[in-house]
Amino acid sequence: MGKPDLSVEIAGIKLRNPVMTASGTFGYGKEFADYLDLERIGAIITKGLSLHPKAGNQTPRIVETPGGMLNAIGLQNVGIDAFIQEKLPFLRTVNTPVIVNLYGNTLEEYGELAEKLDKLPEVAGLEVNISCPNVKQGGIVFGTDPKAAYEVVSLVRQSTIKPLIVKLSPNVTNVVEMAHACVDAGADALSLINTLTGMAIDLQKRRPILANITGGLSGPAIKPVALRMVWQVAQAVEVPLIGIGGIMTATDALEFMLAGATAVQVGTANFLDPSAAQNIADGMEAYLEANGIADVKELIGALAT
Amino acid sequence: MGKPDLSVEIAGIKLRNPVMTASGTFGYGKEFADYLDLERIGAIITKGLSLHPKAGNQTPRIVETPGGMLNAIGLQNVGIDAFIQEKLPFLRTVNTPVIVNLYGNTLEEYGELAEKLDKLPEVAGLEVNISCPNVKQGGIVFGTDPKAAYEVVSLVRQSTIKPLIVKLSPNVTNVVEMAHACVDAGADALSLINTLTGMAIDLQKRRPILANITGGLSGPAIKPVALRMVWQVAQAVEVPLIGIGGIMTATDALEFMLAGATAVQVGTANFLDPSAAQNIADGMEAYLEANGIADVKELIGALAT
Amino acid sequence: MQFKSMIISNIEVSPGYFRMKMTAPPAAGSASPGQFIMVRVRDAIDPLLRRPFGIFDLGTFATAYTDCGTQTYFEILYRVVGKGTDMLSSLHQGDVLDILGPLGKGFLPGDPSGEKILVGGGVGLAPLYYLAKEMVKTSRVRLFAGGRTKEDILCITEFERLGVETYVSTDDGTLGASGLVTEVLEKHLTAGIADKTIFACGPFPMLKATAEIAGRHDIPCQVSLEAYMACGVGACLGCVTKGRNHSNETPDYRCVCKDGPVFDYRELRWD
Amino acid sequence: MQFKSMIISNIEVSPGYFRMKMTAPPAAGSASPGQFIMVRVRDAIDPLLRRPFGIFDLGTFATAYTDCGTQTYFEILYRVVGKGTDMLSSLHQGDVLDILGPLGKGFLPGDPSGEKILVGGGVGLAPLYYLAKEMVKTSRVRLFAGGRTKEDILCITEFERLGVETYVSTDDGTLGASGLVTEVLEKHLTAGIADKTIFACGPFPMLKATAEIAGRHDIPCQVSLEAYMACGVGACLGCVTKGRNHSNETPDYRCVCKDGPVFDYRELRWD
Ligand SMILES: Cc1cc2nc3c(=O)[nH]c(=O)nc-3n(C[C@H](O)[C@H](O)[C@H](O)COP(=O)(O)OP(=O)(O)OC[C@H]3O[C@@H](n4cnc5c(N)ncnc54)[C@H](O)[C@@H]3O)c2cc1C
Ligand SMILES: Cc1cc2nc3c(=O)[nH]c(=O)nc-3n(C[C@H](O)[C@H](O)[C@H](O)COP(=O)(O)OP(=O)(O)OC[C@H]3O[C@@H](n4cnc5c(N)ncnc54)[C@H](O)[C@@H]3O)c2cc1C
Ligand SMILES: Cc1cc2nc3c(=O)[nH]c(=O)nc-3n(C[C@H](O)[C@H](O)[C@H](O)COP(=O)(O)O)c2cc1C
Ligand SMILES: Cc1cc2nc3c(=O)[nH]c(=O)nc-3n(C[C@H](O)[C@H](O)[C@H](O)COP(=O)(O)O)c2cc1C
Ligand code: FES
Ligand code: FES
Repeated sequence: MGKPDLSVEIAGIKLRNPVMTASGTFGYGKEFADYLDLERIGAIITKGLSLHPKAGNQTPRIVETPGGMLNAIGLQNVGIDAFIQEKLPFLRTVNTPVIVNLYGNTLEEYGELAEKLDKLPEVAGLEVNISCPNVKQGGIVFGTDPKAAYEVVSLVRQSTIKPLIVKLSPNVTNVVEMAHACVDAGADALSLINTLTGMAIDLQKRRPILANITGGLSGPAIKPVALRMVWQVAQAVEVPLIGIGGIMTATDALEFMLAGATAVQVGTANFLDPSAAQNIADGMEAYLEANGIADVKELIGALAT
Repeated sequence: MGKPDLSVEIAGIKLRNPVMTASGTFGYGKEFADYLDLERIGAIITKGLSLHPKAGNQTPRIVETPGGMLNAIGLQNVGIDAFIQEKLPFLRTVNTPVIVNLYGNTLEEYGELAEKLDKLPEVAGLEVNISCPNVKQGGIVFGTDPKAAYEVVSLVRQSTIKPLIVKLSPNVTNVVEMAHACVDAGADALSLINTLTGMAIDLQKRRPILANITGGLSGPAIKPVALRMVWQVAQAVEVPLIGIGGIMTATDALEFMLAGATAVQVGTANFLDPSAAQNIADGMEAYLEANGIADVKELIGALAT
Repeated sequence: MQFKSMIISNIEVSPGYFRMKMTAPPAAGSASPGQFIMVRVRDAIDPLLRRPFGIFDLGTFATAYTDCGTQTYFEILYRVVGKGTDMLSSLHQGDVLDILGPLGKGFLPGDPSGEKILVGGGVGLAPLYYLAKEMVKTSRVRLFAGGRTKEDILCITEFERLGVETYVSTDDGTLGASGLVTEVLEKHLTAGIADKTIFACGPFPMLKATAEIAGRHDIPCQVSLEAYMACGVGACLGCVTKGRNHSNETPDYRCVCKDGPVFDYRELRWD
Repeated sequence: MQFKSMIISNIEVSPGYFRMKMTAPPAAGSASPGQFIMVRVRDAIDPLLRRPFGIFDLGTFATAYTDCGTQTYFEILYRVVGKGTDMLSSLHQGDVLDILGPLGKGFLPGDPSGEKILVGGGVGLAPLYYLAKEMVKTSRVRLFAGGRTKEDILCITEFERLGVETYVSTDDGTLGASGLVTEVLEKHLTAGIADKTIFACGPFPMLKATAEIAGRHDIPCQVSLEAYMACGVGACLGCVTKGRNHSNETPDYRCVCKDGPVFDYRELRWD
């Protein structure tokens, strides 16, 4: 047997292997260039970008929790223009698809941002983060209301012809309903999950540890919830899924594929091990070889229930 | 300073300290009698009881996950009559309040069960588990729909004059809305959280590990989510709260109290350490003493935000 | 009982198999063969749950340089299969573990005049050593030990030292007879004396085959089961197995941790 | 750089304070004083994140019984404050750790002719030893070491052996002068020569007081900050601190891990 085929395709984006890096955990790619070969991972997803630079939250912004961590970075980012000026030139030199994660504070901002990104040939696709509050609508989170999600995804869809991935929030009663809304609005693929909202407290100070009070829970702790949601959504929609949540090893990644994911994203694991994404891709290849599986695509949704 | 006062009151039930044992993790109390002093914990909450004996799910029913565990016991229990015959006599000999956790497969079953329990003097209160599917209504979970929750709690309220605690599911978009529905329907107190729905997969077998496919995630992994929900609900309702989720230490328990809980329940920790509940109560006392806090009630909701 | 136990030794006896000797309080000395313990591998949340292990041996030794007299110890024999056992294997003499046990119901030795037939598959041999040690005092004991390959055949010399007659078999024929342990068992069963009891521990298919043999020859047979466990004390209902009369309407679940791990095979459903 | 490092020794130098010596690849020898490493305490998810520590010392030694020539090593000096450091303190010679580093920007020694004033609070002393070791080669170095009580005063002899003039103070007066290290610093500052630079590491209030003194006396001053970190490489934005020009409209956040941990105090906002 030759080398197993690890390539997959998400919404027309061809990936050499299914391992992408999750938004916000891999900076703009360059930060990790010393630790792994950026041309041996499937895709790079940027930190979430907004129309204007965003200061983000006060510190502390992160805290370790059992088997996970909370973050309340507050979506700090350089803004789309600085991204194009300062970050994109480096990414252009890397032969790996770049997917831009984006968010808006209002519906309109999503549209404008998508239009700007649509013009950039270096951008292989868009990942829309809808787990953020709509500032104009009393702060209700786009990603927890099917109607709001439908609206924002529709607008982005009208603003770009690029492959459109929508990233789902797990903080919902019915993730399938949200998935349907996004697909109906024109999403080419769905990625899930974003972080679960959580909180940590300093007993001695009698204060929340995070300046923002609550934050997003990520890491191995959330893996069972993520796997369940990927599996549920895979039963319900036809578009390809990207599994995210607590992936630390090749085994974790392959479990997500069995549950129905076509690709995965590695987030918190990048902090524990900056070469995690590449190690996971290598580990997947080794697993396929050892088990005589010629093509990783055979595993997608292959869970027997 | 004398010994600190650890007593609290939940819906008229006086507890010597705020540490209860969570339903389903402490059997019917007797199983742990060799490992701790049942008269040094605040209250015992029974395994969830139904009108009729329930076989529960196939095995495997449990699996360890990072920092937590999934269970799909399927609410196996001896049924209310056998409980009264076989389990209650022992509990009667223990000078600690017994709270019966109950659930129904239909609305009516909740009502009947509450009526039966209402007549038992040994039962200090009821904890209603609404995180289970309504068999008659296509399996929609009572605890994820405010209307269904309102209905079931109202019915139980009409069926008993005992203190009524409603246990909330975390698998919802808006836990505050659920809390309001339950309080409006007559809940004297709320306990939260029940388990988060999750899944685990055996890569080699390409099968879910649990026979039931999905299960409930408990343990330290879920603590940040539980703390957040307790804090959110504490801002919104007036009734006392019981904090549950990943409590392993006295510090964890006190953090829940700062977030707004009047008492706590210890679940998965009982498996790691069968004397956990007593150790946590002792640890809380030691903390109060070391910090010169005369009364644990001072800490309830004392978080500065 | 819950106690802290200090590791006395932790030795690899065959590739991937370790024997760990630990201190125990005197009261633990009352454990009966077939009972098990649950080990908290680390005082951390990874791994979270305790790991169950049979009691391989139990005894006392005279302490040196102290006035304490004798010290109770026990041993486990374990195979490295995952995270918890891997971590266990890296522990050293002097490290301390938190132990729950002895737990569950062990083997019932029965009438000493009869012949005792032990059937062990792989690391399933573990609880049979302590059983053999007790039974050789009064009874004739034979051991059928099977494994996939020669590395899976453990501690045979120790059994022989007790005076146990041993029959070894491996699936691949690299040690002893070639074939399944239950095949060897059945072959040598006919040759034995009349009043026999079988005591079996190993993988489920082996236990099932053993139960079938016992049924066919009408020999009393006790089997020791494994199950995923959380509490170990009969509270979580995670470890259940179906009892003989089980149906969905009249559930008859038994807790492997509390009603077992040893069961009379006729008490269980084998489908 | 990411590498596996073997523990050479791990010794308690004062109650609750440990010094750990570890092997490193030759390339790690290029680390500059003030840079830090991130340690994966265990190959498990508890604790999850790496823990950051300054480089206390770095060098090479001749290996015995081998043909390898010299081996690069480094040391950290750490205080047991929580789970991760507690676990670190229980590790032994021969145990292996996964290390990321050297990371961040270290101290800029500047003109060797000037006087170098080191200010360390408690375990904040750690990165100053390696700095002193480099600077004594060319410059006059003085150390002001403060702590809450005498147990928090660490490794003074080691500094003195380098030829560093040391001033010790404790809040409770149990060792050296009584009072804050910054008070002692200011008292002895006037006595010094003209061309000075301050290098400070310790708790935030101490750094703030030091920055004020530096400002008042117009002395160049570099401070080493601490922050909760996840990635250590400038990617997660968890560790940021406010730069001089920060406002909500024109955010000027600096990553402690990448732009620091050492900053010119004038680059930062101190409110
Ligand atoms: C009553 C009883 C007695 C046992 N006696 C022995 C013995 O003497 N020697 C020995 O080597 N093994 C014995 N086992 C099996 C042993 O418990 C498992 O091999 C061990 O728990 C695996 O842990 P791990 O972390 O290495 O594996 P992992 O696969 O990482 O464990 C993950 C989870 O699955 C559980 N698990 C995995 N395999 C088993 C299994 N076979 N049975 C039960 N739970 C399992 C673990 O306890 C843990 O909760 C016994 C099991 C039971 C129930
Ligand atoms: C650049 C840098 C250099 C450091 N150098 C040293 C040193 O040389 N010697 C030393 O003893 N300490 C040093 N520290 C502090 C050290 O990192 C913490 O004491 C350590 O992380 C505590 O871990 P823990 O698990 O014991 O504590 P816990 O409180 O259990 O840790 C929980 C979480 O909080 C973080 N954390 C806790 N305290 C601190 C802190 N003070 N700074 C940053 N993160 C913290 C931990 O990293 C972890 O993520 C340094 C910190 C930084 C940022
Ligand atoms: C520090 C941090 C920052 C993040 N920032 C973003 C972001 O900007 N946009 C986004 O969609 N998700 C963001 N996420 C969520 C991750 O992309 C991912 O969905 C989540 O962490 C779960 O995956 P993990 O468990 O592998 O970390 C962030 C996560 C972390 C930990
Ligand atoms: C094995 C197991 C069985 C449980 N059974 C019940 C039950 O019957 N009724 C119920 O309301 N909650 C049940 N729970 C949920 C717990 O009471 C508790 O809400 C949950 O485990 C979270 O707390 P923890 O993280 O401390 O375990 C069960 C949990 C476990 C682990
Ligand atoms: S392991 Fe909990 S009931 Fe057996
Ligand atoms: S620790 Fe991640 S940016 Fe500094």
